[in-house]
Order: sequence, then C-alpha cells, then structure tokens
Amino acid sequence: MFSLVRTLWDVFLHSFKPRVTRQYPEQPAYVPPRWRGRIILSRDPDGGERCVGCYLCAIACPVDCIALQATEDATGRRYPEFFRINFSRCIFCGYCEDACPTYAIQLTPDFEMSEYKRQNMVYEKEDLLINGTGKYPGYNFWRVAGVKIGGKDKGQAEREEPPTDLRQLMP
Amino acid sequence: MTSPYPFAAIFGILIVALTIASGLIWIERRLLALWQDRYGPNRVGPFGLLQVLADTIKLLAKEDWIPPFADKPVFIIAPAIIMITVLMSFAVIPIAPGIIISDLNIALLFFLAMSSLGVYSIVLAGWSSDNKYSLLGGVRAAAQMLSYEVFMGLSLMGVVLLSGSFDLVDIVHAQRKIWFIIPQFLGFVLFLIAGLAETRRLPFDLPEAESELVAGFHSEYSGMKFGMFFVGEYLGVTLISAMITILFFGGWMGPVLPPIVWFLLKMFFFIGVFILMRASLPRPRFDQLMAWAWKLMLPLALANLLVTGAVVLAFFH
Amino acid sequence: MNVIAFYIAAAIAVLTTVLVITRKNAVQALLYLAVSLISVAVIFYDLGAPFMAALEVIIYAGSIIVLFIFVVMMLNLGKRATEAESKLLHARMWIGPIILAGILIAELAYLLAQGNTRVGAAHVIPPRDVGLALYRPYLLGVEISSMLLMGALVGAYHLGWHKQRKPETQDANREHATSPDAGRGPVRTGSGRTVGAP
Amino acid sequence: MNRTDAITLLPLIVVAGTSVLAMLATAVRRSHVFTLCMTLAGLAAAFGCAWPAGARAPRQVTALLIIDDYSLFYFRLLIAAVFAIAILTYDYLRKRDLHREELYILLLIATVGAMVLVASSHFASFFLGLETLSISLYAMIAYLRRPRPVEAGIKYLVLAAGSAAFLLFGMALVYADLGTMEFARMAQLLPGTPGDALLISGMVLIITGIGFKLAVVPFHLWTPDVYEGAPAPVSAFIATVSKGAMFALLLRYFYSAGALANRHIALIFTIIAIASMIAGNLLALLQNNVKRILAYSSIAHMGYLLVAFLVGGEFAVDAVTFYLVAYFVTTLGAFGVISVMSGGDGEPEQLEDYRGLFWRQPALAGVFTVMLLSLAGIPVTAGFIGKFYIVAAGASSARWALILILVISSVIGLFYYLRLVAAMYATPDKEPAAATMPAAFIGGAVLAALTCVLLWLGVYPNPVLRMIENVFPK
Repeated sequence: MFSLVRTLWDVFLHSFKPRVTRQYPEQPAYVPPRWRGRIILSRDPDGGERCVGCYLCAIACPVDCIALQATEDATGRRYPEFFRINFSRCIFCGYCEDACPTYAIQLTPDFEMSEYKRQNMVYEKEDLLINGTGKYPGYNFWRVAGVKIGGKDKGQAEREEPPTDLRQLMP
Repeated sequence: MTSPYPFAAIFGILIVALTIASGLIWIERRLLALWQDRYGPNRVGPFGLLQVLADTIKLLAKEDWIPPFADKPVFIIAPAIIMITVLMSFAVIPIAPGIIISDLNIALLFFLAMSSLGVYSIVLAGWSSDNKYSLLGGVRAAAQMLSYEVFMGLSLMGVVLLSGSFDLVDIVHAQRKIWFIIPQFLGFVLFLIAGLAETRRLPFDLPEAESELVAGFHSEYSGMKFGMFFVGEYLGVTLISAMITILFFGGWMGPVLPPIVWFLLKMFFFIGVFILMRASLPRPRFDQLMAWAWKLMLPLALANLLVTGAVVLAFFH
Repeated sequence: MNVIAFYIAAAIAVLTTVLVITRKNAVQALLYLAVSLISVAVIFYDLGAPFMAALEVIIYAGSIIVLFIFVVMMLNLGKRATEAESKLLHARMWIGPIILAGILIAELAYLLAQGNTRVGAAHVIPPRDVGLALYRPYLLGVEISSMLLMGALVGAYHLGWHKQRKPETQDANREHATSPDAGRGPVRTGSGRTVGAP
Repeated sequence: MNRTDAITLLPLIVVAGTSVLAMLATAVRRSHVFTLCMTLAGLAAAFGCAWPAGARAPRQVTALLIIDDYSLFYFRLLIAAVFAIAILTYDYLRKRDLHREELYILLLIATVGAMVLVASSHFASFFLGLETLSISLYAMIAYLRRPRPVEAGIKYLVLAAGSAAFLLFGMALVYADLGTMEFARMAQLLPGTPGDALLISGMVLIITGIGFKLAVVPFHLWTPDVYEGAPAPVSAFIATVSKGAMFALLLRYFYSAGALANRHIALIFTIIAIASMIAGNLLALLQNNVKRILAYSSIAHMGYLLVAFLVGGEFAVDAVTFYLVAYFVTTLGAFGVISVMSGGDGEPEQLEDYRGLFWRQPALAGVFTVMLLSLAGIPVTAGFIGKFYIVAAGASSARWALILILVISSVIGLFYYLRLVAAMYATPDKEPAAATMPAAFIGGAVLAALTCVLLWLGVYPNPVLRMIENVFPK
C-alpha cells in the first residue's frame, strides 16, 4: 500500500525533470560521420564514375535492393548502364559499401528520405551520383588499376611498371 | 435551489462538461507525457490544443462499421447508454450556488443509480459484438463494476451520516466547518478506488485490457461510436472528480476566489490525480481485483460506516 | 404527482413487460426487463417515494438484472436456445394463461374503477422518513429480514459448495499419482507408447 | 423496543442468536456433535425463556409481533418439535458424507420464521416470517444435492415463489381497501365493509398463498414430490413446523380480523376442506411409496383441521390446537421411523421395504404401527381424541355435511394405513436386503418418547386439554 503511494510520488516528481524528447525538425539530430544512411555513388577526383559495374554490391545486398547493368564505353572502361537502388527495401546495412572494390558506393549520414509516393523511393543513377569523392578523396580506381583503357595503356598506372616483354626473358 | 434559468443551466453544464471531457483527452496526453519525460501532443495549434479537434474530425470521418454478426440494435444503443447515464449524473452536481440543473433530495442516490446503469453500456457492448474478446471484456466489466458499486455506495454512507442528507447541496453546506476528507479519510480512499474501477480507469481497466483482450468490449467499435465510449470515459473521470470535490473537499467553498473557480480548481486537481494514477500504477490481475473488492474494500467500508455511525450517535445526537 | 408522467411511465412499464415475455433472445428480454424496472422507478418517484425509486434503479436495474445478463452471457446461449424458446411461444402454450390473466386484469380494472381505496393521496416521503420508519416501528422487520438473508446465504453456500470440492479431488489424484502403484496410471502411457512404437 | 419487549421476545431472540452462533462456530471449526449440542441447548433455552416471556404476556411488541399466551403456546410446540427433528437430523446425517452443520443453521432460521409467523399481527411480519421459513426450506429440501432432492427443492422454490406473489398481491389489495396492515385494525374496519369486492379478492389471493403453504387441495401439487425428495427429517419439518405455524397464523388472522364472518370466504374454505379430505385420502390409496402416502395423508389432515377451523369460536380453537399437537407428535414419529431406518445411501421409501419389518425390528415396527393408527384415528392414540374433538366441534355448530365427509374419508384413509401396518407384520417371503440400519440409540430414544407422549395423549388427554383451554380463555 505504501509502495503504491511512493510510486505515485516518484512519478509526480518527474514533472520537474527535463524531458528527454528531442524536438527533431527544429533541433536537428546529431548524426555521426560514419552513420549508415542514404547510399550514394561517388566519382573519381577527375570526375569520372567510380562504379565499374562489378555487381558485387548487388550480390552482397541481403534484401536485393540494388539493380544495375554493366556496360563498356568505346575505350573499354566499364560503367553501369543503369544503377537503381530501391530505398523502400534498403536496410542500410552497409554490406554494399564493404563489397565495393572501387569505393564507388558509399553510405552517407543522411536519413531524411520521406516520400509520399512509394515509387519515389527508387533512386536512379542520376539521383545517386554525387559530384565528389565521398570519404576517399584521393582515390582513383582507374589510375591504380592495371587495365587498359582509353588514354591509359598497360603499365601506365600509378606504381606500375611497364609490362615486361616475355620474349626478351628467354635465355 | 434550482437554477432560475433551467435551460441555460442545462446547456451551459452540458457544453462545459463535454468541453472538459474532450479537453481531457489533450490534458491526459500532455500530463502523461510530462510524467514520462516527454512532450505529448504539441504540434496542432498552440501547445497542441487543437489536437482534440483533429481527433474529433478523424473519428467523425472514419467509417462507421457495424459488424454483420453483431446484434445491431444493442450494438448501437450501447455507446449511447454510457453518455446518457454520465450526462444525467451531471444534472445533480452543484457546481456553485445557483449553478445546478436539479437540486434533488436524493441526488447522491441518483448518482449511484446512474453509475450502476452505466454498467449496461459496457456489458451490452461486449455482448452484442459477438466476439470472444469483447464478450470476455463485457463479463469482466459486469463483475468488476457490480463488485465495486457495492462498496462505492457504502463508502459514501459515512458522508451521508455526517451531513444527514442525500442532497449534494446540503452535503456541501455541511462542510462549512471542516471538509469531510478529515473525518472520512477512509471513505475518501475507498471512494477514490471505487471511482477508478467504476470508470474503468487505468489500474482497473481490465474490461479493455489491450494487451490481453485487444481492447475488450470496444474491439469492434469504430468511428464516433468508439468516440462515445472514449468521451464517456473522460466524462466519467470528470464526474467522479466532481463528486470527490463535493463530497470530501467542500465543493465550491474556498476563500477569495469565486466559488465556481474553486470548484473547477479542485475538480481539475482530482482529474490530475486520476491521470497520475494511470501514469504510475500497474494493472492488477482480475482475481486480485475481485478479491480486493470483496475481501478488503467491503469490510473496510462496513467498518468505516460502523465507526462513523457510532461516533455520530455518541457525540452529535 | 404528475399524471402525464405517471401514465407514460406506466404504459412503458406494461409494454416492456409484455416484450420481456415475448422476446426469444434472453439478453433482449432482460434489457426490456431493465427498462420496465426503470419505468417502475419513475412511477415510484412520481408517487412521492424518491428513495424507493433510487433503490429500485440501483438494486434491481443496476445490479440484479446485470447479474442475470452476466449469467446469460456466461451460458453462451446460441441459436438453439432461441429455437427452443420459439417452440414455447406456440399458441397452445400461452392461450390459456393469457385468457386467465385477461380475466384477472378485467376484474382488477373493474375493482379499481369503483375507486373506493382508502390509501391516502401521495405526498413526498424523503429518505430520512424511510430510515426512521425502518428503524423505529419496523425494527423487528429489519431484523427478521436479516435472518431471512442469512438463511438464503447459508443455503446458497451449501448448495453451491461442490465447486470448492474440485481442488480436493485433484489433490487426491495427485496423492494417488505419487503413491508407489501410480506407475500404471495415465502417467506412463505416453512413455510406453514411445518405447513400444514400431 | 425496551427491556420488557426484549424479554417477551426472548424465545425468538434466543433461537435466532443460536443460529448466528452456530454459523460462526461452523465458520471457525466444523463439528457435527458440537453443532447439534448447540442447537439443542439453544432450543432448550428458548423453551425455558417462554416462561419469563409469559409472565409479561400479552404484549404487543411494535406493530409487527404480538406475544400472548397463544403465541407462546405455539412457540413451545414448535420448539419441542424442532428439538425432536434436530435429534433425528443428527441420526440421519451421521451416515452421510457431506457438510452437515449447515442443516442445523437452516433449521434454526426456519424455526425463527415459523415463530414469527405464529406471533405476527401485521402483514409485514406475516410475509417476512413466511419467506424466512420458505427460503431456509428450499435449501433444506435440496440439502443432499442429489438429482431428486434438488428437483424437489426447485419445484418448491418455483411454486412457493408463485404463491408468495399471490399472497403479496392479496395483501396489497387488502391494504388498498382498508389502508392498514395490522390485523387488529382490520378487525375494527372489516364490519364496515361487508361485501367489498376489492377486499374479497385480496382475501382470496391471501387464502391462495396460505393454501399453498398448508398444501390443501387445489394447491397441493408440490406436496408428494417434495416429501419424497426431501430428507426424512426435513419432510417431518415441512409436515409439522411449517404447516403448524401457518395454521396458527390462519387461526389468528381470520379470527382476529373476523374475516370468516364473510359468507364467500367461509364457502371457499368449506370447498377447500372437502376437497382436501376426499382428494388426499383417495390419492393416497394408489401409492406404494410411504413418503408419498404420508404426504397425501397430511393433505387430508389439513382438511380435517379446516373443518374445525370453519366452526369458529373458542371450541374450534381448542379442537384445532389439540389436533395440531396430536398431529405433530404423530407425524414426527412416522417420519422419525423412516429417518431412523434410512441408511447412508437412501431411504426406505417403498412399501416393499417395510414388508416383514416386525420380524426384523419389532420395536421400530411397533412404533410405526402406533403412529399409523394415530394418523388413522384409532382409539387409545392421540389421533382419536383429536378427531373426536373435531367432530364434536363440527356437531356443536351442526355442520353435518362436513362431518359426514370427514367420517367417510377417514374410513377410506384407514385402508391405506392398515395396508402399511399389514405389510409390516407379513412374514417376509425373502431375506430382506441388508440396507436397513439398526436404529441408533439417540434416534430410538426420540421415537420412544414420541410414542409415550402419543399414548399418554390418547389415554389421558385432560392435562393437555386443560392447558390449551387456559391458553385461550376468551
């Protein structure tokens, strides 16, 4: 019986305690830099798309929300013909980011993605691509990869020696 | 003394009661939030005051669905009964000198009669829904409200003994010297608990216990029919608070401020107490509820009556 | 005494009571009974017995009929009960009592039309007077009523007691189960079946 | 209420107090013997309290009860009967496995109801006493909680509730007509309203209610079933205490209110009396069930009593009272035999169960024979003197038709009593089932005492007669 009264008193005392509710839209929420929010596709420092259409992100995605089609341009540089993420499915697990060999796909600390129409939650490549390098400013895949593309032959990549002519090695 | 302008009094009290009751929806949510360190509704209008209006519009606009398996006439009547009985009780509440619809010489009994008729609303709602959870809710309501009615009446008889009247105006006048909360503290506690059970407020909301009965007796109700149960509950809280004010806290009496202000102040204080209880107390098991009623509350109420009677007979006769 | 109120209440009382008898659904019949009791309460109030009126509502309409409904709800009467009831409402069943009751009513109406009752005109009797009457001249009546209720309570307790007996028999079973020769009881059938399963 | 009132009410208060104490004692700890002793002690004390109360009689205690020599005489009679029934109950319940103590509490409460009936001088106490009696009886009849007792209990409940409704309605009509509920006031008002239809309708409805309790003929349908279903001591209680108290009330009400002067009322009672005598005896002829035979015989006996009642005057009161005393003793004895003979699982109800009883238990058979002969009105028993008195009363006011029917129906009745007696003395053609228990000492003692009283009343009735005459000086 007494405990009931004490409970009442204790609860009453809460009138004088600060509220824990955050007034969200007016007081923006603090989001840590490594927060896993909206997914973007980043670009090389020179402005080219980083994504090489390797499908690893689509395979890693546990909810199958990523869809893409790889293709090549005339110079042999691979890029996604389309790249589509259905954010109404995405669970922001970050596996795609882990899987990406080119640092193209990245998760950002943005979560305010409400839409009135479900269809609007499907982001196309143009919605996903940003004009920047994201978390990895200096990295340029095509500059380090040993693939021959337009404007860069084999052996011209960074920290790469020109290819050895095997026939010269013959005794 | 009945009010000189009966229709003005009726409409005035009707509108005030309904306003307070619907306003309580907001007050309760704000207070609960306060005690749970939250804000509660604060978006619609200043301090969220228009939330009530928004809710009303929402309820009115919802589909008014009557299940095909329900007993239709009873299903429709049930929510009306609770509104009728509670609003009828307001007719005998003296808010301030002259502000009363009907100064009945059996006002207290009238209040008890109306609250005992209120049971029908819940029981019939549960029965007519033809849904096992609703039926269980109705059965619980019948058992609970019948049991608590018994000592609700008995706990008030101490006040009647002290004031010598069933007339609420006389009871208020009898508290000139001392509020009945002092001599009738036990009666007050018992009435408070019985009032909680009669209005099915939270520690005793077993008829609708959401977690086990999926809202119990009003599972099948939607739209304004549900709204009537909703408002009926808040009207009940207002009524019980007004009764506590009148019976134990001197009604409209108080210094400096005008009587009606005193009355409303006291009443809102008890509404706050009701909400505080909802915020803090856990719901008992049903057998505990019944055991308390018959094994603890009833003997206490009888003992209170006995002692009060003896004292009145010995010292005031 | 308000004559119009009296006649309205009386008409409702009679009408609802007829409906009580003719309803096939038990809960609806009880609802009409409640309405009938409330209208009787109105008549009491009209006749100058407010205390009686309030008690009528609190005790009969508010408690006893609710208990009835409670029991009916527990019994879970379905369509079958309604059908059984509709068989009872066959003309052969009610025509005799109806005629007898009609004769009684006609007789009563005739008697009352002679209008030589000696009971005085009604005047309002406040609750205080009721209390004084009960505890001064009719004190013995109150005491005898208390004996009556005690008899009813003891009788009801005795007749309803077998429900208390169930735990005892269960206890007996449990004792039986723990006794040495209990292995042949139902306890073992389950395990036996698994052992003997093909 | 003051001191003197309390003293005059002492018999009633003691019985009521004993029931409360017995209930409290049972709540603390169940003990069959203790409850019985408590009941007997309470009854004995109440019996003793009749003397201090008598010293202050007659006295009107509030408007409800009147304690005069008449009430006190019936108090003593009822208490003595209940005393015997309580002992028989002990014997009966001893062999049964169920809660036993409640029956004594109910018995005491029913006694309170009967005593209130006897002493009532007001419609309110009349009705309250009647209901106290009936409500305890419902539970007592169904006490064994087997299908048949419960059926009997429900039958009694339904019919008693119906008759109570008639009674209440009748009271309401009489009140509407006379504006009073006190018997004494009615007596003053009645002569002024000779042929009032409202009053007569009320009276007729009251007679219906009373007739149900007395189980006289148009209202007798419950009797055989209830007698058969109820435990034997409870049947004895219904036959004696319940009916006796009602008859005492009937006497007081109709004599003090002077309603019998009305031609219509008298006619109704005459028809009831004749129907009861004839129907009761004829129906009993067809029965093989001893309890049902006794039930029908009790209907007939109520008819005989009504004959004396119709005569009116002090002679009739004496005759009725003496007949009731004899009837009490006899009926208690008859049901006592059944109760003593019954085993743990049933009662010997069929005529077959009694075949050759004399060769197995001669004493019991002898007692039963005496009781049956007394019921039949054979000389040397109390029943003869009682019946003689009634005939004398009837003759004194030249009610020859009634007397003729009484005599004829008595002769018919003789047949089935003797059939039962003959069965007891027949040689048993087969070994009896071992169901019958040997008579217990305590129950046997009651039976022996009852037999002695019966023979004493039959041989030397003068002291009792004088006592009765002194009680009703008029």
